[in-house]
Amino acid sequence: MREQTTLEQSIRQARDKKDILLMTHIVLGYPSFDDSLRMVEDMVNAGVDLMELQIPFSEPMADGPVILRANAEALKAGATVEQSFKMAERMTKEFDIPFLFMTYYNILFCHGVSRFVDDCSRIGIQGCIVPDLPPAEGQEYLDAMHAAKLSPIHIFTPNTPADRMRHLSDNSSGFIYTVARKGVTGKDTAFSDELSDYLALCNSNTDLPLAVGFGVKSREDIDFLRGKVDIAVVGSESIRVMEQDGVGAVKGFIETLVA
Amino acid sequence: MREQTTLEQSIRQARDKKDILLMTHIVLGYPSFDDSLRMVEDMVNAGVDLMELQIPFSEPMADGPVILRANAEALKAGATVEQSFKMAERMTKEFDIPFLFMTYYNILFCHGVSRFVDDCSRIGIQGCIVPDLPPAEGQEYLDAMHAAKLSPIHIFTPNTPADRMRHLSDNSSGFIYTVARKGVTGKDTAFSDELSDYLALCNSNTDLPLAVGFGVKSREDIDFLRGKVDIAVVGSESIRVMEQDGVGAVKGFIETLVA
Amino acid sequence: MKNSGYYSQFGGAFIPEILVPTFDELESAYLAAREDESFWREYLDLMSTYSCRATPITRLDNLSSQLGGANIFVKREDLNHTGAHKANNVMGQGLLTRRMGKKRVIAETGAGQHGVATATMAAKFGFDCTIYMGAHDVARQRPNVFWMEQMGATVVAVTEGSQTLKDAINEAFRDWVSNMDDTHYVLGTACGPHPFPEMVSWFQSIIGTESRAQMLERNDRLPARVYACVGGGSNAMGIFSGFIDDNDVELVGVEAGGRGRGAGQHAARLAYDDATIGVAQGYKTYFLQDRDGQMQDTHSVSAGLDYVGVSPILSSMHESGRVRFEAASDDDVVNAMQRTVRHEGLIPALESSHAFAQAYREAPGMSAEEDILINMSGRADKDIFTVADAVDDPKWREFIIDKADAYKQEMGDA
Amino acid sequence: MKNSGYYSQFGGAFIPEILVPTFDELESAYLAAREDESFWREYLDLMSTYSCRATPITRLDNLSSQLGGANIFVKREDLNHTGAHKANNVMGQGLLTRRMGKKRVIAETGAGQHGVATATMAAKFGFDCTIYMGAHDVARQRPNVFWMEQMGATVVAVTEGSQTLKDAINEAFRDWVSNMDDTHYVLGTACGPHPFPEMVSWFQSIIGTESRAQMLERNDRLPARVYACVGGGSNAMGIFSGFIDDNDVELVGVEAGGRGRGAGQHAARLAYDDATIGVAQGYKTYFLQDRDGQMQDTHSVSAGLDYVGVSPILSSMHESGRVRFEAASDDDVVNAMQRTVRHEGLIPALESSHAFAQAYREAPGMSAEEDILINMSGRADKDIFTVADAVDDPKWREFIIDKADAYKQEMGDA
Ligand SMILES: Cc1ncc(COP(=O)(O)O)c(C=O)c1O
Ligand SMILES: Cc1ncc(COP(=O)(O)O)c(C=O)c1O
Repeated sequence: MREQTTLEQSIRQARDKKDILLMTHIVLGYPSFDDSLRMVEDMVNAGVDLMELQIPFSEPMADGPVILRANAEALKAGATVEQSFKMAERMTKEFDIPFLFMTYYNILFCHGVSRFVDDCSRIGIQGCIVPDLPPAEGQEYLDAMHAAKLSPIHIFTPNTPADRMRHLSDNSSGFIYTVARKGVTGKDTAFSDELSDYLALCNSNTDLPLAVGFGVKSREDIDFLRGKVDIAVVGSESIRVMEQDGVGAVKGFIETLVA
Repeated sequence: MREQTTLEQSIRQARDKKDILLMTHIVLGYPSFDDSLRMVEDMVNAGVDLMELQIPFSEPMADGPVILRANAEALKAGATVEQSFKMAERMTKEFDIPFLFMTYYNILFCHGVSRFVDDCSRIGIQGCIVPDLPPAEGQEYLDAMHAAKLSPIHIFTPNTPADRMRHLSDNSSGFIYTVARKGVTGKDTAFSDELSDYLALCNSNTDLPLAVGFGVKSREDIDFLRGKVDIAVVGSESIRVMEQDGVGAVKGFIETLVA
Repeated sequence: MKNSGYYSQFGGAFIPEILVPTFDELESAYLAAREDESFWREYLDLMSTYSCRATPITRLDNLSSQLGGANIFVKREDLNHTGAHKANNVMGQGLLTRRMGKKRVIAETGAGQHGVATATMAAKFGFDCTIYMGAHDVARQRPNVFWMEQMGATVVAVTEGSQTLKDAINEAFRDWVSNMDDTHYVLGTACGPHPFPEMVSWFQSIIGTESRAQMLERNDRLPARVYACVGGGSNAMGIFSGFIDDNDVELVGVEAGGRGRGAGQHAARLAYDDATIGVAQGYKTYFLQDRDGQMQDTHSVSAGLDYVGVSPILSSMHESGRVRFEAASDDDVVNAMQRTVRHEGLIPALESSHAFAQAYREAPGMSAEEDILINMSGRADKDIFTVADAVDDPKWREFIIDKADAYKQEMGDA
Repeated sequence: MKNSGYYSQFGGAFIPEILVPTFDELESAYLAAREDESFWREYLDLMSTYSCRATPITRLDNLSSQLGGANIFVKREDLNHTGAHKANNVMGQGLLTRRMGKKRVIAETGAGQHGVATATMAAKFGFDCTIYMGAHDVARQRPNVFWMEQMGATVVAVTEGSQTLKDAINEAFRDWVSNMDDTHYVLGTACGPHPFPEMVSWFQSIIGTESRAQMLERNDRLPARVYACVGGGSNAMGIFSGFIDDNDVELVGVEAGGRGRGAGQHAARLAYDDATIGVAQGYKTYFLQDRDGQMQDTHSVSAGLDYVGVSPILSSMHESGRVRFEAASDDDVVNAMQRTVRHEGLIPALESSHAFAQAYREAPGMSAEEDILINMSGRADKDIFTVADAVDDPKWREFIIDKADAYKQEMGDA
């Protein structure tokens, strides 16, 4: 049996109290670091259980238009990796929920992979999602994460065969992130029987908690997922709300989800 | 010995009285048939000895810019071959000097070569210059002209070898037209020793009278030619004078040449 | 000057006296080159190293099955260096020019294709080069003018007459009568005074020789019909010459049907009966002329077919019935081009598209046991201004307008 | 998904999880095709009937003697159908797409050359086709967009990021992750995740195989140096592959030196030392990036070399010293292009002109007993807007302004 990471433990503990957890996502430095902080504060206050902090990258290949633009704007405003670490450190100190980094491999590679993991560890980040780093390319990263007892989180997709799900699960800790459909972030997903079957398949191929993302954006979506997964991930939608109605509107939006 | 045509006879008779004759050139129908008539009248009154009437053609390959444009303008104004014949007929009746047609072969060809020659004969035209019809291509034309006792006039050029000069002369009547230099009508010619040598060569290869054209435009040019040829041809220059100073100015210009 | 170069009643050399020795010299040089086997070897070597001869034959898989009937093959002259069959002719005349010891070449051009080819040849051979082009065509075909100038050629815009191809030919002759000593006139098609029709056809016969061998090798039989567009007639003469003795091969020349019959609406000298026999530009053939013999305006969507005369050799083959002549309308031609682009990924020049249009009309009525061969005389990608206008692309207009605004702004700023 | 496709430390497949099975399928299909001799035969047949392979080698007679030193030869990839070496790659991937049973292709394009090639292939094979192109490039390269659309392709203007090539690649991947079941992504150069670098190089190796045989046949010896421009690296990999085992043949890759050293001024990843190793667009190589790993803006007069990364195979050959890398500046490149046009009648693409510029710099220092070979990856006649701006032709501007006025008037009249 694998050893449970702090992240997995926190998730399991939280699940004891709630039948589904909510993870939200922001792009650090978009539209500014101050706004990032304000949004996280509001989200936590609104009842979010986990936070995914994206360190902006110039080539976010797996992201759809909303997050893509957020990455570009953050960089244009001058966001650096160093600032992202500083802000994340402040957030982990101020708010008592697990924080994860999401970013692309080049950010780790240029920072130095083991230095990146050490820095995560030092500032209280509990896990990382690196969507362009399959386990086959990421041995150094996996080794460093395991050594630091942090959680490397991998992704299941509707295209992933069962044996590969098990391979990904074997290389993951904390939880498994499943994407509800093909495509990039921020597009609509059909919440259907087919999705239920797929989530059951995911569950049967990992003993880790399951998060589901890509297209979750309403209370109904979350209700649909209740009992099928451990964590619902709201990504692009909160950025969309913020862009449309301002930073202050995010809190209200999250409250409608967890109410 | 060849039989002298009427044209040759008139030239020889006129030469008995003058040491050089003047031939001028107009494009029929340019700028209008009325103007053509007025110009011929003025030229004859000013003392011109022979007239070259150009029937306009759309592709005057051997003509330079001035005559080229005159051809195009005459056609644009609606000039037809029939009108050209009518106007030429009136001129030969009114003025007692020899008239020649100058035009391109397609005008003859489309009119019917023998009909063309018959019409020339009927209206009192004494000879023709067809610059794109070498003797080798023009047997029908030559036969018809000789039969009608009209003069087919060919051209000697600075490129023409002596044996070809004799060949051209054998196929000509009336006179030989020599061009003073390479190129098209209307450009400057150098009146030089070289030209004198060339004219001597021309004379030695024909027993017909010699006309020289291409670039003759002043009293000095004509003085230079006196004694070397029988006829000086003023072509583009009178059109140029007309274009610059109006139809009325042509008479004065010709008078400066023959004074 | 011999009375030669006649094809039944057509052809001849109706030239100003001053050019007679020049034509004699050219004819001798041409005949000597034909006698000299090493000349053709050198020509083949040049064409296979500087251009990409033998050009391939492509089967139109999609359109053959969409149309049903005959199997459609295409001879790919578009793959020649400079993008058209014109290269075959200019390179041959380039070798001949060098043989005659001349140092300067001149040429007429309509669409600009022959001008670009000649300028290219001049750059390669180190000749001075002047290209005559109707002012209308200069305005329409700036890209070609740009490349000619980059090649070092002087491009003269001819403002006489209709300011198109025939006027450019007249102007080239006017240059030649002044500069024949050091200059060769590289006539661009199988027209003009003897020996041009025969000589240009000889250089273009490389198309037909290759094609016949390629079709036999590929299909073990000759094509039932061969299609070529006909402007002056050089690409047609080139491909037809390979099959002229194969009486079972029907040869089809396709002229510019423009907007239909009637003076000024088209440039079909042989397919329609608006043309009559005449003599102009130095040779006798069918011309689109009025009763007096004045040349008429012509019209075609493709500048390269927009010409009043036609090869005297083709006129004689029209008379003998060896070649069938058809005309394709502007609309059919643009459709045929778009269809070929869309379904085969080939971009035939608007000129060549005339041959495609006729072939597409006839193929469905033929049997699957028959092959047809279309001569793709050139590619259209250089004629984008013409093609974009022909297909009336609004995005292209927008692009040009924006580009113009950017230029104006730059110039204002400078 | 195996951990394969590494060339020393470069390469790999850094791809989103959802594409893993697609890459597995692609790699299997590619490996099976390599095993299957009939595949390459079919490829050669296609390339020799649809394009004009073998493309010839031309000797630059005039420039070899003007420059003195080495004899200069040019491999004529410009004569390919669609005008560049890109055809070799797309036709190969087209055959592979058909083998995999897919019905749709997508591609990125910078200059538009690869987009036109892919759209052409799609028209020929009957595939649906979507081309991603940075919005900046769409605006600059309207002629190519026009032809892609005529071929039936949908051209998507990418408004993200720097709106150029790398952003088009990102967008193409975003399409692929949604449509991998019926869609193949025809990557245009020897970059991207495994197996693309190797597979594209394999298709392009046709250049090198032909070149080696042709040079030997022609000169009885191998060239002393081989020059190729390097954008992503596909034409370079193509020609170099023929000589890789000939240790006496020096291989020279020429990158875009732009306006000189310094961030944002050029696109030289290996010749200058402004680039560092990183991972983006699915593979590990030298990138022009900042210390955080964010990609930087690049600059080149030629859109096709204006790219942040470079083939991982070339990075490894840089490391091993097998290939020497140089950079040519915008100015030198435009000069080399003009010189080649003027004195040889060849119109190298601005991309290819980088290789010419470096060769012209080195040839005079070499011996007359040595030959050099330049890969002319494409022709520039389609890039007239870019070239006319690069040489700053006032007559071109005038033409565009007049044309725009005419369009405006027509639109006003309508
Ligand atoms: C591509 C192409 N095809 C055909 C022609 C017509 O000429 P010809 O009839 O001499 O082949 C031209 C003339 O410019 C041309 O450019
Ligand atoms: C003509 C030409 N050469 C070279 C390149 C650069 O690509 P690569 O380095 O893959 O050959 C391009 C890219 O568009 C191109 O169009």
